[in-house]
Amino acid sequence: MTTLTMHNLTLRYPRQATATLADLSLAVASGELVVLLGTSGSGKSTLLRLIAGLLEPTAGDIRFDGQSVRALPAHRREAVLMFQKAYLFPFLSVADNIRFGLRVRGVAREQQRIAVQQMLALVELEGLECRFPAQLSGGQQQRVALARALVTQPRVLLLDEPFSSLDTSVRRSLQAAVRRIQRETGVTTVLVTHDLEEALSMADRVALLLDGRIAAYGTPQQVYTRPPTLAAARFLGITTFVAGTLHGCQLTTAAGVWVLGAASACAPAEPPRPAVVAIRPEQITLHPTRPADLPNCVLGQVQEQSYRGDVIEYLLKVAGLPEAVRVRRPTSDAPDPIGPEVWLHLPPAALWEVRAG
Amino acid sequence: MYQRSLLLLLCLMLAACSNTPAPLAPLPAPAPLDDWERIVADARGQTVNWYMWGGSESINSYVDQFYGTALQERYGITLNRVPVSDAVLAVDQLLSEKEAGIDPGSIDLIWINGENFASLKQADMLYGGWNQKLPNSVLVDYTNPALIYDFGVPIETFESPWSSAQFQFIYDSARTDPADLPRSYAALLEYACANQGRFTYIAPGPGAFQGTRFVKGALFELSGGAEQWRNFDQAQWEQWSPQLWAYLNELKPCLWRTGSAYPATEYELHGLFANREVDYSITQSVTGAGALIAEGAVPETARAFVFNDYMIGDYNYVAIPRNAPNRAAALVLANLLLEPEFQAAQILPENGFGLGYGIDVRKVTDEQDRATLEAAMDRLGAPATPPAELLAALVPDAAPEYQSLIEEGWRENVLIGN
Amino acid sequence: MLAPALVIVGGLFGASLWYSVLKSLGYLPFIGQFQITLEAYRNLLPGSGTPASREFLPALGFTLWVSGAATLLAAAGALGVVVVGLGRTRAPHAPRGIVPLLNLTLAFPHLVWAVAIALLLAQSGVLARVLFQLGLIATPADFPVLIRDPYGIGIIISYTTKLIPFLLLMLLATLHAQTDDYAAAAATLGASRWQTLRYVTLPLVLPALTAGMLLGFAFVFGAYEVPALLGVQFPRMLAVLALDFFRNADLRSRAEGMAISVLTGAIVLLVAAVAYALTARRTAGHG
Amino acid sequence: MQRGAVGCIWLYALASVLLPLGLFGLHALGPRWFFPALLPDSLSLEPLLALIGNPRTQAALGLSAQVALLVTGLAVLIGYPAARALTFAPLVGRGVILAVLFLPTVIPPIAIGIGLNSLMLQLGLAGTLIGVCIVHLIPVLPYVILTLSSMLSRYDRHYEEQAQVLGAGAWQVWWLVTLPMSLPALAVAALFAFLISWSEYLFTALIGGGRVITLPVLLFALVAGGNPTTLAGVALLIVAVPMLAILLASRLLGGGPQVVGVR
Repeated sequence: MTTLTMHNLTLRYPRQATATLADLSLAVASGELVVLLGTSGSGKSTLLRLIAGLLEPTAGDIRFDGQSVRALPAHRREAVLMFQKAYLFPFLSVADNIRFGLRVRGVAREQQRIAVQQMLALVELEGLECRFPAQLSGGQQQRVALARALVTQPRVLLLDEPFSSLDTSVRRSLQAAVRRIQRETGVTTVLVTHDLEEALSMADRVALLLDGRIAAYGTPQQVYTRPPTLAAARFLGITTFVAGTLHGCQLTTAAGVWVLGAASACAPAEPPRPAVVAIRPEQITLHPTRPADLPNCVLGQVQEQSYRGDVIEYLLKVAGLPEAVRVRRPTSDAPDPIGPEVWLHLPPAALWEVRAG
Repeated sequence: MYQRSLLLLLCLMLAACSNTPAPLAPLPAPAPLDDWERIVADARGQTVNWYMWGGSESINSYVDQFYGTALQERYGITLNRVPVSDAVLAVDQLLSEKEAGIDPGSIDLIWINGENFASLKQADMLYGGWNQKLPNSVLVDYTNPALIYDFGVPIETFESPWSSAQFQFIYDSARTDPADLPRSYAALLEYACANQGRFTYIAPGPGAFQGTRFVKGALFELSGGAEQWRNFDQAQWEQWSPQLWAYLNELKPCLWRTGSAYPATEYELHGLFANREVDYSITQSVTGAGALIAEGAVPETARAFVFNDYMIGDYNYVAIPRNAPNRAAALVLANLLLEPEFQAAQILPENGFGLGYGIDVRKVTDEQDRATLEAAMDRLGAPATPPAELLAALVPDAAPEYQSLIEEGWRENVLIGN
Repeated sequence: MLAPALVIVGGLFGASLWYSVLKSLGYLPFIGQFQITLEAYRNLLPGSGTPASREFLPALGFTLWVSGAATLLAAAGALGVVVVGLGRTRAPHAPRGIVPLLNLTLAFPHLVWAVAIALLLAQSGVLARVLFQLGLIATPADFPVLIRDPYGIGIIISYTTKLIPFLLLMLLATLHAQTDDYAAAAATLGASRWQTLRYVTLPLVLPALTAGMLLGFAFVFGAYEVPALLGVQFPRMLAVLALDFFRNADLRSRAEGMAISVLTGAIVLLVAAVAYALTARRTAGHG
Repeated sequence: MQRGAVGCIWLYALASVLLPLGLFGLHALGPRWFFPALLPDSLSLEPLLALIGNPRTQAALGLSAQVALLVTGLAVLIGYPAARALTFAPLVGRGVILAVLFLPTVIPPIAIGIGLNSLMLQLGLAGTLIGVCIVHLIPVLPYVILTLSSMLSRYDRHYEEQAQVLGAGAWQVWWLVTLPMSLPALAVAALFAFLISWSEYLFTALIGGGRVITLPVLLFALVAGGNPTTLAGVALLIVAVPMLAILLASRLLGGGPQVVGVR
């Protein structure tokens, strides 16, 4: 069981204006599965390569259990990286692929054999040990790669978008298998993905990586419901941002005065200041008439509506707001039919302030 | 690493331009030429590298079988016959060795012809003073002018004879009646033009002396004699050469492929002859067509014939380079070539060599040897030209200066011209 | 890591080339000639009256003709095979088994191949014998002159037939490496079979074809053995001429021989540079 | 129509292999076969057996094999690191290096052969087996390096990183991953090297100084002598070995087209 910490990691290539990773710090608890979520080019894979020792940081430190591993070369770090493709050695059988890590460590043959059998059982591929990689399906290949990675009992397991090249159904089952195996083995794991759903469903904690920085870090629920910055919020599918002047719990906007959150969460002592608040589209409710006793109600004109199976999505024009407001309602709870005008209610508890950047 | 490789590269370039010879261990002092027994003793255990034209499989196996075996058994010498496509390759090798200052070199003995002999003499690459010191040199007639000039170049003490040859034609007795054979260049012209495309000769040029010799014969006949060509005379050449070109150009349209192409080697002409593209071939062999029949190169009905005059005869020789690594063994081999038993063997068609004697049979004192040599002559049989006819037509070669005049003149005036 | 390869190829090659150039400039130490002069090159110019001047230009023309004709014919042949034989298949891949067979032709060294061509096509060769038995010809002279002919037909046949499998393999390798199905893409965009060929397949194989043609041209241009075997005494190809002068009994003509071979190399380099410039411009457009 | 065209290619390919073999076979087995006879009067194995039994032929065969195998080994040993550097290492002057390596494929051998001979003499390598091998590397290496680097450029280095993170040290990565992954490329390159070296005449003749008599040198000497029986026999010998090598290689490597040098 290993804790993994990164301290002010920076990676900057010569002749490159911005750093690929800038002053990044992150702590992964022992046995935890942390998902690194981000767009392509955000530096996720680079971070994994740094942890694995395939890249050298420009500055900063990486520690396993508080001990720096910077001086250790990749093959001595005991941090196994699994790539998007399985990279099974095509000239080795499944069993030989799995025991590769033991072989290079000089583990006794009999132990290798036992370990291979255990791993095959773990990834549910018993009986395939004599096959060659070319004879396996994509999902099977990834399972073998996983077995090969785990057989050495690494201190840290690093997964670089291991499911992205698979079909949806195979991906689902493999995601479940990885989650199960990770729990069983308790190996500290960092998984990289750009798929929000995958991140939320698999992670103990999610780290949102944007432009080489951690934009949010917390449980899936924390990150999903309360992304702290504008950019993080945008990445998580939030499109409704309202700018205004915040004084205490009151936000004065061009669309009226809105109340934020529980009164205790506000700081009435502070002087008024400009602020931006965000709201998730599914938290806005729609009403045919103005709800009498609810705060934060505005009138919107329906511009578009689209059916999405479990939800219906609306785009509503609200006077005083520059962008149309996106609203998602469960199909069961949607007004049907909807008139040209509808009242929107933004519950105060669903509004939170986001920082710029 | 790159810097080091660059440096090495530079060194290589410099080495290529410098003339400083690579330092090599000096050879032990060679035995004096008068002490034959010591030469034989020195030669034991040596390997003699004999560079020779390797185009004829029958000659190759004759050499290996006869000399190779005898050298090993009698003298403990290993024969390394090095076949080259053209003796000029050996000349190239020697020149490069001289340029690089390589001594000892790689060649011990060369079967050489006049052109290359002249080149090596020009480059001062030959070992001298040895030919008449060989024990068997008493069998050689060193007063015979045909022998002491190689293509007109004096052999001095640089070459020892191996065999003799004379220019001859070959015809197929199954196709041509001997009575119809042309017996002079004039008759040949008539024959050729009466039988369009049925005659050709080997293109004169370096390495194809048979072709040059064919043209020389025409020159002799046109000018009415071979004697006046023994010494070089520019005026005489300018007087007769236009007539020579005229004759050859008259012949040209009647030739195979109307003279636009010529066989490059003797064997190519044999092929044309055997496949009935032309009626006559050319050979230098004392066995006439005999050796070629034995080899399967021409039909069994092939026979040799000569014109009534101007059939150039000569000797061929071996020479030892100045930087020969195994000089003693080379001397032993050169001596072995003159042994009467091998001289007798070399003329027999079934043995595959088929060139004439390098020694003078009259100088052989041993009765039995002499009888063997004479018997061998008698065994040549039908494919050979009768010795009397050969002798009657025999003339020696012209002065060496004419060689390149003829070759270049032929290219200019006959091959390319008009 | 490159050092040993560069020393061998660059070093040995460069030093030898340097040596050849020196000799062509009349630096002939074995006959005591150390002066550098351009005489050998001047002797090649027409009008200087030397044997070399009579033969150099015809040889140059003949060499260009033979190497150009052999290269173009081989390219046309290989392309024709790809177009006609494989053009209709959706992805122009070679039928199974043909590639190993074509590979086998590469086991024949050029000299051996030329010997086979001569045995087959000489006026008394096997083909002529077949025609004779069929009563189509009466004597070898009735058979067309294909070997040792003044137009270099024999040499061209030998090189063309030898180059076709080589170029074909290059083209097939290129098409094989094409994982994206451009031909199918073009077809869905409405291109006819011939349009697909013209606008898709041809441009795809063109770089490989150009490279192969250049290699072939350079090889034929500097070849010695085959022209020596299948050619006539005049005109001769440059390499044969060079070696002939080099091997002349008069050691002084070696400089001319070296000059001819240096020029042969220079011309090939020039052609290679032009071909490279042309293809570089073409591929530059594709990024 | 298409079936017919493919048939034509088949016929052409078959003819280009079988026709020369047949011609050589008939000539080698049938001496005294002259125009206008359609076939030799008699076929006998005797001339061919005599040729094969001839110690000179055997020596040439052995020497050819020795040279070609040595050259193959050297070419792969020298060419592989060079190709890897060309493919993966960030190089200054890559274009120049490529041009230098490309030169021997276009510059006619005649232009350098003579100078090479003098050079090798000065280095004391002329006329030696190793000298001939080194000189063979000049035409061989460019093909080996260009082949290897074109095949290596399709090689995914993630495999090496994968092995690294699984705990393999530099040597283990090389031995357990890089080498087996490169084997097909190495086999193709080795085949090219073998074929080119096996067929090489001019350089062998010039550098071997007549002391290193390989089969092509033997054949060229025979061409001037023109006896078709021996000529055809030697030609058969020259062709047989590379044919076996090619068959073996294509069996090992399977399908895809491979291109061998123009030589």
